[in-house]
Amino acid sequence: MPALWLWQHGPVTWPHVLVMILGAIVTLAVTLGVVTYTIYAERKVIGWMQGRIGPNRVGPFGLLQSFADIFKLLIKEDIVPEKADRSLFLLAPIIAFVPSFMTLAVIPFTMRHIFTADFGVGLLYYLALSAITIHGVMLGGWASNNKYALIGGMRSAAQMLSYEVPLGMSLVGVALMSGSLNLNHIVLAQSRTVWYVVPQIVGFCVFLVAATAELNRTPFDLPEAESELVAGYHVEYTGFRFAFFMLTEYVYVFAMGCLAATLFLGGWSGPFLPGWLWFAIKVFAFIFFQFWLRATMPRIRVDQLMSFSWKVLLPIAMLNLVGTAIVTTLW
Amino acid sequence: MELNPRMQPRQIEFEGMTPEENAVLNRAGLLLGSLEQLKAWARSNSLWPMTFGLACCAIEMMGAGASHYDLDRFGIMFRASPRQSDVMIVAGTVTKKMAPLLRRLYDQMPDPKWVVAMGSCATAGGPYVKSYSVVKGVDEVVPVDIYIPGCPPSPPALIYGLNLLQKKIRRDAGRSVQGA
Amino acid sequence: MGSTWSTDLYLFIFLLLGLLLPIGALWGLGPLLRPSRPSKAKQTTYESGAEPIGDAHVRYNVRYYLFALLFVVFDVETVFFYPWAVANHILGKFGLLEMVLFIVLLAIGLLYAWRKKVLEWN
Amino acid sequence: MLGFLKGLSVTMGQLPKKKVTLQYPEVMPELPDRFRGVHRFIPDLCIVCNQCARICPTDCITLSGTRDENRKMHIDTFDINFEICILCDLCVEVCPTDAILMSDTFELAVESRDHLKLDMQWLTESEEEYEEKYPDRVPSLDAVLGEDGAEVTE
Amino acid sequence: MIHMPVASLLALAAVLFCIGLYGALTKRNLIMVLVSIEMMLSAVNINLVTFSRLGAAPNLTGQVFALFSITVAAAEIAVGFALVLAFFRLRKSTEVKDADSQKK
Amino acid sequence: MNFSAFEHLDTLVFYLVSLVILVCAVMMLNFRKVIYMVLAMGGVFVGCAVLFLLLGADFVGIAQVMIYAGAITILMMFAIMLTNHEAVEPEARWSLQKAFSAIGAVVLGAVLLLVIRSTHWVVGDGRHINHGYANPVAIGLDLFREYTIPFELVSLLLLVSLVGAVLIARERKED
Amino acid sequence: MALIPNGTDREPMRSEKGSAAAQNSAPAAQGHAPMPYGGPAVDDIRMEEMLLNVGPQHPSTHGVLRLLVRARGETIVEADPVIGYLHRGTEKLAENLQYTQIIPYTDRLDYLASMINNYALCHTVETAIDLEVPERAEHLRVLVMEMQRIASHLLFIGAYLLDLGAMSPFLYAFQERERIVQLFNRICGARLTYNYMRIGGVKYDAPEGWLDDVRDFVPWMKGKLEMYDRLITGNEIFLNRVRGIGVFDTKTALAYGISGVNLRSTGMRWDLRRNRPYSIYDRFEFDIPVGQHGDCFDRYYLHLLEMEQSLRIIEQVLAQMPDGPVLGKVPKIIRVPAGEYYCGVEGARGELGFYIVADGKDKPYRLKIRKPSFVNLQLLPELLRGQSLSNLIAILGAVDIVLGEVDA
Ligand code: SF4
Ligand code: SF4
Ligand code: SF4
Repeated sequence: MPALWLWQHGPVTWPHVLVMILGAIVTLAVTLGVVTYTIYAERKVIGWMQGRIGPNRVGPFGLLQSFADIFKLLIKEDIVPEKADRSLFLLAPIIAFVPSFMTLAVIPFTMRHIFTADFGVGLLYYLALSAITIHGVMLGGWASNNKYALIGGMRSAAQMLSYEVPLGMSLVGVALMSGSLNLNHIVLAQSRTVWYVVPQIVGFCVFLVAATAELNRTPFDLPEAESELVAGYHVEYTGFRFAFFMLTEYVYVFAMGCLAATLFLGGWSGPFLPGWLWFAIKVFAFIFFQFWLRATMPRIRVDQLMSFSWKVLLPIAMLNLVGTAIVTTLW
Repeated sequence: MELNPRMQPRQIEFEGMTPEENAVLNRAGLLLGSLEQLKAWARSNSLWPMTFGLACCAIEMMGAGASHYDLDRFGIMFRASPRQSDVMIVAGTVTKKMAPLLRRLYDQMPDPKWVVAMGSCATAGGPYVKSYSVVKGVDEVVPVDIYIPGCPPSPPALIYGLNLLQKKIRRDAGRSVQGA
Repeated sequence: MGSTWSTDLYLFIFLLLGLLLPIGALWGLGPLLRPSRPSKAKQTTYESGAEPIGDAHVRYNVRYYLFALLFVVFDVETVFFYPWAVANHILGKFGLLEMVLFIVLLAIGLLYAWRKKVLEWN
Repeated sequence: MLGFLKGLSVTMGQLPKKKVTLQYPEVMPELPDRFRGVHRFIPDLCIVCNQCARICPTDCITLSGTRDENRKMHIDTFDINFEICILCDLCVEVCPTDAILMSDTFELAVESRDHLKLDMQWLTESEEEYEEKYPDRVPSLDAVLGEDGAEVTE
Repeated sequence: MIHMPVASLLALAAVLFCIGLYGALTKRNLIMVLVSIEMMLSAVNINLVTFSRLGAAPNLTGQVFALFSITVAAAEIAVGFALVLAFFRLRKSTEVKDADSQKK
Repeated sequence: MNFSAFEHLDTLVFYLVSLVILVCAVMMLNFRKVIYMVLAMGGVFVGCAVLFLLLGADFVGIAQVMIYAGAITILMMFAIMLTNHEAVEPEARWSLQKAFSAIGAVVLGAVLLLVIRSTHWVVGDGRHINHGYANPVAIGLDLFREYTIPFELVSLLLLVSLVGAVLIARERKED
Repeated sequence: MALIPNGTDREPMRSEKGSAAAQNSAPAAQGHAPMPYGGPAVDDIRMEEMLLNVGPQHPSTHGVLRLLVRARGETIVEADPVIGYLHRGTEKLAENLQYTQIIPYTDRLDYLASMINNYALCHTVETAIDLEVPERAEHLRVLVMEMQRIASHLLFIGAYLLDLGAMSPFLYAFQERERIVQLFNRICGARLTYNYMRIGGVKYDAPEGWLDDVRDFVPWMKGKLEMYDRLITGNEIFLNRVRGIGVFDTKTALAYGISGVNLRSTGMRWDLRRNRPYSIYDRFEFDIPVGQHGDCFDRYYLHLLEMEQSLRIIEQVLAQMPDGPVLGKVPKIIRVPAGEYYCGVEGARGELGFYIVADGKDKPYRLKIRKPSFVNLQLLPELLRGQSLSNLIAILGAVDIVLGEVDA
């Protein structure tokens, strides 16, 4: 019988199921922790870039700040506007959140995959689930029956689906090189050769841009653009429902970071340090890059945003695809 | 009138109970007390004001949020939507035209919510106390928790006021359990 | 081999957990902790403090639909890319040829949309 | 592209720089001498000339005094309605004896408006505190003229 | 080995198909008619995949066909909705009953 | 330690998922707001995808989610928002047409079920349909070796539908 | 524009009544007559119109401006600024105030450029009563006014970039501004509402070491301007958002009475400091940068350039700062002889003028303020018509209004 942490390859037995449940719970806990401290780190890092110090009162160095925020949101009153479509309004954050968490099931955090489903089409799995989140966002905006929210939701949806296409295409190069859609195999393939960021640099750049847009982060944070739409699709959401939208956003930041690390930066592979540490470093590098952009960039206008995806990013991704295909096939 | 949202005082001495029962209930009260304290801790440390500048005072409010005074240190960060904010800093002159809108915005904030009147305009009409179009103090429209005089109050004065509000939140939580 | 049943189970556990968290927090724990004082005024629709005029549910720009349309088409094509990409090292040149043809058709579609100003917002 | 990189370099360059944030509640900010906080009032100097009340644009000063046997005026009540005081400094400017001055106290937030009606007792107490804080700024009782050439003649 | 009763799978597909059919015939809203047709196609897909795995001669053909079917459905829905929009533009309605009337 | 129950747990899951699918489908018939129907439809699609996954058709399952649950449902929502947001089905009222449709559907369903019941289904062993490759690889091989022409036709179809849909839905000049 | 403040005739609301009043009447919505519907009937799929309120509580209307936007899809058919949410009746109040007492009220008009407001009033009264202002006072005035201009322009750039979605420039701008504010704080004891100038001079002389600190400030600020240039000007996203947006030409601008940077961005070299020199501006060398396209980018960039020029002026003032008193011989009670007086100065946002109708008393009979923001705002509906909703903020921000001044 294979060891318990290798449940992926054996038949399903009770102990294995327990390990799985444990794995899922640990993943959830880790995710929540990461999200909490991503928010904290974001406030700190951006604060530093702006010459201030960021939260430092709540707990040592303000480390408990995000906990206070989350707990406060939990105990905040929950308002459903009268004109809103009640059931959809209540459902939307859940529709948005669940897929975001589910994407983490296939991410190979470490070499030993206790926390990873050995899923044959893991790469597509991410794309498929993130499309479901769009529903949550759109429904949230629609159900609020608020003009800002509706415009925000529609824009958000249009933006996310526009950038999903180049995102998907930029990953085809990785699939081409590795010959697999299984994220574990992709990491293994990279650890044997080179990180795909080197041969797939163009794809990586497209991925980076599309990922930023997909995450609705600056400079593509238009759907929740404060300056036009107040707070975008979640303008009517209060308390913990709003927190779930936030959570979704940051879980996706984390998941996208994981994806970037897995597909382009060699996942857990790297010399000297243990696998999970390498992974954490790579993910943090991605997240830091997002902070950095946020501290620097103004926002793209909506029309430019859309045409950028279709007129610039998509052709580049297609060319990269053809180029990679030709190179890998003929050599 | 909807008063400032505060926890209803909880009775601790229960009449007609045996001392043992009372002790049990009191223990529950203690537990509730620490829960209230925890809630107050979270609320006071995560006061999100609504972005709501009315006039000159708003500049100093922004100044307080900017690098030199950095309200973010206290976990105070501005939210654009009233739905996601806890405290309304009325920074500036409230005119009669603005008052109903201000009230609506206040209404749209979720409980528990607080109001800080920043500057003499919001407190009592300030320099425009004799004007025909200015509300003489925002407390005619919404219940105010903290008044910060000054025209405009400097950022440290605002921070002092906000700290006072934090203290008030915590103190009220403590009081609500003692059955004041 | 493709994935096994254990993978599906694992994903399923994630689904359950993912549902449990919001449901537990929003309907389980939340009501115990948070105040609820609904009032008519509180439940009005927010619009910068002013009274909203008219319904938010107006009909929207057809442009959104066109982008969704493009998305559907390109999404389908992306789906076809993947089996080819992973099988490419076995398929060899013939597969490449097929795919190039495919991409060319795709590009024509894109160009058409471009020409027809579908990609323009205004 | 170049524009992006330039911008990114600016923000990154700020990251390790010294932060400008003042640690206000722990460390008091440095306030200039002329800072206008709440008023100081030195009753002994006041000659009840009523000029401050008259110049005040918001009419927030009310005062009353009595004449003693030496025909000297003595202040009895001196109230500043600090709710509506706009700290314009005009009252200080016109006071011929510098009986009314500005302190650097700005921590004045209160929970009730009533606390902002400052009477003489409040002002005196705050003046005492102030004098303790800045012994060198205690006015000598024979100072008569405004310092800044703002010619105040009766 | 997968333990799924073939008959149940097929029955599910059949029921789904019938529901879709009923919907397509009775729904008043053009959008819903299209959606119902999609449901029928889904039912077909279930059959295809079932036979691919559990048929007498299992092979991938069923899956490939399901893929094609999904694609065709996508194409259909894209054009279908475009027609609905055009129709709506003309008649200000998405109701089936307005489709046959000649009034402009 | 192999609990035999586990060998058949997938059967259980299958019934569960089927239940979800059917409930969603019936709800779709019952809802009156179009947007709810679309959402119920999304549930059906996702349920089908889970079935596919259970059947070992990973790639088709994911494609189902991506295209149906992702793209097409969104398209439907956009279509609703572009036409009549509050589109509702009228109150359920029996009409002749409805009755006939219902009878027709029920009869068809009964016949189909009978046929399914009376047929003896030979269950093949589908464990090796992937020929030892991963499922997507196997599909890729099959698709590009056996079905070259249909594949290209599909891309042509997509192109045509894109052009057609754009042509139909695009704004007119005069606007 | 709807000028009349709604609800002025109502009783002040007590909180008990407040919520009822807020619910029962929609004063703003009712009081404002609906815009006349023009154009084609609402009959197409894309043509459905929507009335959207942007403001008064909105993160980027720069205060309590309310824009009632009629949008078709995402295209603005018509945008109507509804003002008066900050109408405080300054002009009326001034009729009951002595001239000196009005000065603090001018602080609160354009609260980003209080010093210049102070000056404009004092200058008008001084002109009216023919008062000599000591040299040192004039120099100090110009010094603080130019510093104020820099502070105001800084805030414009910060706020504008914040509107466009970039956070950091806003916080950087506040850092720079804080230094100026601290200097002001030292010279007059207040951070925002200075009340520094007096009729006939200024209130305080510069404290010890202050001038040297200003001297240090100049090169430091130059470095910062360079930083802004690097951080913002080249950014492609920024350029794409502001180039060719919100364009108008000189003719339109003049027709609407636009002044200040908005006018100069169309290429007209018009600056009161140069064209109708007041104070001692004719003694300094400085350029008047003008734009070429009249778009938002020009307006942004002109703000940067003007700051540079202001620094130049400051340097010159510092070099020639004379000694002497800072307050001239002023009568105890200032009475303006009967008549009408107007003086305009180049404010941070355009021509700021005070128009006084005096009847020989110590209080004006009527005071009218020419508020550049108010005038500039007139152009907004014109600029917004036919634009997409996403350009709204970019255009509004570049017009650079301050609501305290618009509503007064
Ligand atoms: S209190 Fe003074 S600074 Fe504040 S808004 Fe009123 S007038 Fe302006
Ligand atoms: S500072 Fe101004 S407002 Fe305050 S009391 Fe003195 S004169 Fe009146
Ligand atoms: S002006 Fe000075 S002396 Fe005269 S009443 Fe006022 S405080 Fe007293």
